[in-house]
Amino acid sequence: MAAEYYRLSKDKVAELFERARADYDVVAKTRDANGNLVYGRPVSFDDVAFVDEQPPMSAKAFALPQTETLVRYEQEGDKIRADGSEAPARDVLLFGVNMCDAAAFDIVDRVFKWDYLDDPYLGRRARATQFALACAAVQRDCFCDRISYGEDGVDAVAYELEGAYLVKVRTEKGRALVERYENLFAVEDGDAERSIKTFKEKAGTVKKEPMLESAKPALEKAFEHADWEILASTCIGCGICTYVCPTCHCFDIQDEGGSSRGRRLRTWDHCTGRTFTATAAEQPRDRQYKRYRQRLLHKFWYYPERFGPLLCTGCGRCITYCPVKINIKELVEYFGGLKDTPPGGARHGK
Amino acid sequence: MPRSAATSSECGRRGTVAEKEKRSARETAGPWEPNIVGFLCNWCSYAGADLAGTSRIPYACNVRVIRVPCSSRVDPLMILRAFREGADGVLVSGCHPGDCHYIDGNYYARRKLIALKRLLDHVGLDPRRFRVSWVSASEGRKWAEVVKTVTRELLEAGPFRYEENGDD
Amino acid sequence: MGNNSERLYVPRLARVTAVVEETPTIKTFRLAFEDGPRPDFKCGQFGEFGIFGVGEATFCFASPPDREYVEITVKNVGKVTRAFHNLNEGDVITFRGPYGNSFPYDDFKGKKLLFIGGGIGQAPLRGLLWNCLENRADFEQVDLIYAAREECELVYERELVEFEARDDISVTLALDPVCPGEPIPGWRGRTSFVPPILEEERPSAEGRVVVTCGPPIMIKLVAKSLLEKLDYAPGQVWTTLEMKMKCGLGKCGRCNIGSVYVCKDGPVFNYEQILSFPREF
Amino acid sequence: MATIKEELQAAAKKLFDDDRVDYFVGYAEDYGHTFPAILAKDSDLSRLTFDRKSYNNLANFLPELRGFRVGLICKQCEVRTLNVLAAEGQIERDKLVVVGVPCPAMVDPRKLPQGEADLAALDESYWQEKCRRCPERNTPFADVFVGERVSTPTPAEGWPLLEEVEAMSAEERLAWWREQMSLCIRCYACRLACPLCYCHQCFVEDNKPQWLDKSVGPENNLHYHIIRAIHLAGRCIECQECSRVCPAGIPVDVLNNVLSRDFGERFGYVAGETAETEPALIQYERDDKEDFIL
Repeated sequence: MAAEYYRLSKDKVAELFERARADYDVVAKTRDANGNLVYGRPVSFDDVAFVDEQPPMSAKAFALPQTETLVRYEQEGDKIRADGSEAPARDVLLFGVNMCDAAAFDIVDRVFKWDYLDDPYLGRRARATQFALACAAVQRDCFCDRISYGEDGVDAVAYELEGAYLVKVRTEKGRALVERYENLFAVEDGDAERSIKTFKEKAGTVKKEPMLESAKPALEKAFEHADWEILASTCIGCGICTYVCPTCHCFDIQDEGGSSRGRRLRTWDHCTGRTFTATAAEQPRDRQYKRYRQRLLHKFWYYPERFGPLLCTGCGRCITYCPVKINIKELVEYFGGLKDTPPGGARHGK
Repeated sequence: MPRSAATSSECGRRGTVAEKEKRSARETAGPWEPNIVGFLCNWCSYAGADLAGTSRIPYACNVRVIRVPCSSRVDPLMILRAFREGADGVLVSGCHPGDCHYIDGNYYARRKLIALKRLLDHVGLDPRRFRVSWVSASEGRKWAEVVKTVTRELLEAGPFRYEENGDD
Repeated sequence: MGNNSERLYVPRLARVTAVVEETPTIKTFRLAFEDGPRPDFKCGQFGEFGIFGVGEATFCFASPPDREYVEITVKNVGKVTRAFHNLNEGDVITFRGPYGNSFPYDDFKGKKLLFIGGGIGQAPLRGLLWNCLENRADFEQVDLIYAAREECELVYERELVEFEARDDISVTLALDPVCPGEPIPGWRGRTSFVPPILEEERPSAEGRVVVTCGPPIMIKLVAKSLLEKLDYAPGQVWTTLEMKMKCGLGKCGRCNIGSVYVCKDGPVFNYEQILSFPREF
Repeated sequence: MATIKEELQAAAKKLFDDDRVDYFVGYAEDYGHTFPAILAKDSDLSRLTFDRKSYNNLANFLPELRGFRVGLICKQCEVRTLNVLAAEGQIERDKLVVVGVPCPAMVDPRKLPQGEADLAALDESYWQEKCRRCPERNTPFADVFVGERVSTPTPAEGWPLLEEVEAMSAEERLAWWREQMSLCIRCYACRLACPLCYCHQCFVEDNKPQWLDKSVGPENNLHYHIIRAIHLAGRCIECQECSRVCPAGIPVDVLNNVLSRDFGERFGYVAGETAETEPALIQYERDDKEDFIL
């Protein structure tokens, strides 16, 4: 559908939030017990942080929760009844989500729709509407200006201008949101795309060459590059980079409970972990650098080769929260032939 | 879980320890009874409990006994797993310091259990839920007393609610 | 597509109707599906078999596709497999599948087939082997080399004796040498690893397809000897790759080698494909 | 601090030129961050640095380099860690070159003001809590000393956050810990950033028996953290890396401080004091004090 443009004055945002809570299960940024910014379900607008700051945890959990029951089973006589989890009861509105989180859903949908339809994930995605808030400035370690995704998969996005937000509606769900609260929005008459362009230039989020997609051909020949070992051996193998990442979707399936009552659940897992691919026969990724290499190549070579887009939206969380500050962008540039000096100077041979 | 060491008549008709599913069903008849897992060292406390039985000393039969070679064989992992599997209280009982069949097993156990006790107290777990006792092979009466006190205190403390975790 | 595709992860239930103890660590389970028709699978495919309260694990179908029952062979190595080994007849297990691709049966027609099985690796070959023997006319020649660590580790021993009695299949049994050169007392077969047997027998690559399955180290050395010493083309050597799997249907991101998902694009591959993968092994 | 970089780079170059080490583990500066780096002979040593964001405990990278000759930059935290690792037989002392560096007190990244800040000038309020309790800023022993000795301000007493939590009632503490544990995502960074968590198979990876459920939730998370603290009883040297790396900002080292304080008061025990200090749980006194055993 053709994009439509509206104006939402800043003082109407609170009212939009309060009214949306009647029709949607509204998710917005708020503060948790330790003062971290998180996507939560604040009850009133005073607790909502309608800001472009990036929460440590992405919005991934609203489509793929960290722990989710797939099957509940119960012994009845000699029969066992097993039933799946219920689809969400209400529509969900992601209110003021970052662009890098909103676009990630569209990228990850492809693997969850590949041949087999993952009903728990897609059930939630079908009922989710994303109302994104564009970043007015580049944050700590972001590099979304080097990744070619734009506003894909975003239903509506608000750009903060003087005194009002310019709201660009891109999908049916986005229009449904605007139509439902028509009186809060005014039709935008000015040249919307130009003001978006100036907004991005001021924010510094205009795409800059070379894009990281161009690293793929060199990455395909860098699997056995000698410097993987020395550059990725500082990786400690924790799960931070994959759990905070909006596009990492790997999970584990486990059972909990007795033989007559319990549940089969799915929970996040991380390829950097020691036992991710360990089998009784062998462990193909026996060294930590091989596990880190898997994560980088899956995002910048394997996934794009299979599904099209990079499995990365450049949000930079995996750099910001990495205990040893390994920088995935620098490593992609080094192994992808876009840079000839390794990050931190570590190198095996000349 | 092996047959409970307590063989007092009062407990006879309840039979052997139920499989963990029946216990998690929790709809045993009558008022709520605390479910206590007891790790008893084979040489002293297990023998003491046996003595209580053969001496026909009546006492509550809420303790499901697990026989271990020595109190230092009890790993904090087992204790926390017992709470996860539905125990309301855990009791570790071994030889008095100095009596250990393995000379200093219970001395090591003491430090380890002190560390666990300090942590469980710190995070706010009801102190009545994790108990340690020294019961020698001749102290059948003391064993019955220990079980009575632990059971009585747990009746006051109430069931240990292990919250179902992380559902969406 | 898998079973009830709208509830991807809700498993079907199957009942164990027979348990055969193959070796002290390996058992074969025969399964009956009471909630509907038996899953329709092809040789080489696998399923996610599980026990409620314990977990799921990946096993290939160890019985030919046309039998009315389904069989799987399980080695006791982990949490789920140990729980399988505690199963008795009448117990209920969970099943999802069939998943993965299968051996290209039609391409094998008219060729000489050389099966090379190692220990529990004989399970994925068994379905195909019986399938070929029951349509023996389709194949010019069928040979089997089956190796195991020691005599008590021989899987499907009764069938091996049956194969040895047939005249339309040649069978070579081999045990790992305990100390090189010394035969094992009372053992009727060879005492050697598989590669030396191949280099001695020198089966010609002409019109032959090799299907091998076993411990990863055996697959690698067998392929190495076939490709480098017996000038087989990589496309003639077929195997099923064993990567850790959890979902079995291309979602959980665990079984991939490069951009290939072993559970979706495999587990059956030929060595031409394997050599094109990134060097993960 | 400018000279310390050049001294470090010179020390590293000398170790490689004299062929005394295969790898040199230090801190590098790039893309706006200071981070641990493993350097080889042909690496570009000009990135080597040492500033107030060099808080990683570099002893954590020794297991991955087992068998190689390693030069290791050590501040006071690393030295006390090496003492514990040596007492537990984990160190190949002849293959290790300890490069001692005086520590300027590290800043807490969570308190860092946004944007560029002159780290050297930041006062005590920005420091990591452990640095206020640091008994000695200069490394007691080293094979190569770099930088001049610094004065050590009188160390602060006690554990402020631990005392704050202990002041609550039992119910409040349980509620507080349950709320903190509801933020835990079980990424295990606290376990993997800890140089003393080096088991090949950790209890969290066991599934025969399955000690810990894989599902994430306050109860399971609390069980994991309690066992982690038990396994560090009398070993933890309070480098506070576990709390620094936690993406949810949970002060997990409070659980370790409970036992550090208790073992200090009860057994007069300080972890990592010397290379001969045995871990606390493999020794005992006949009259170890306890107040709860029936």
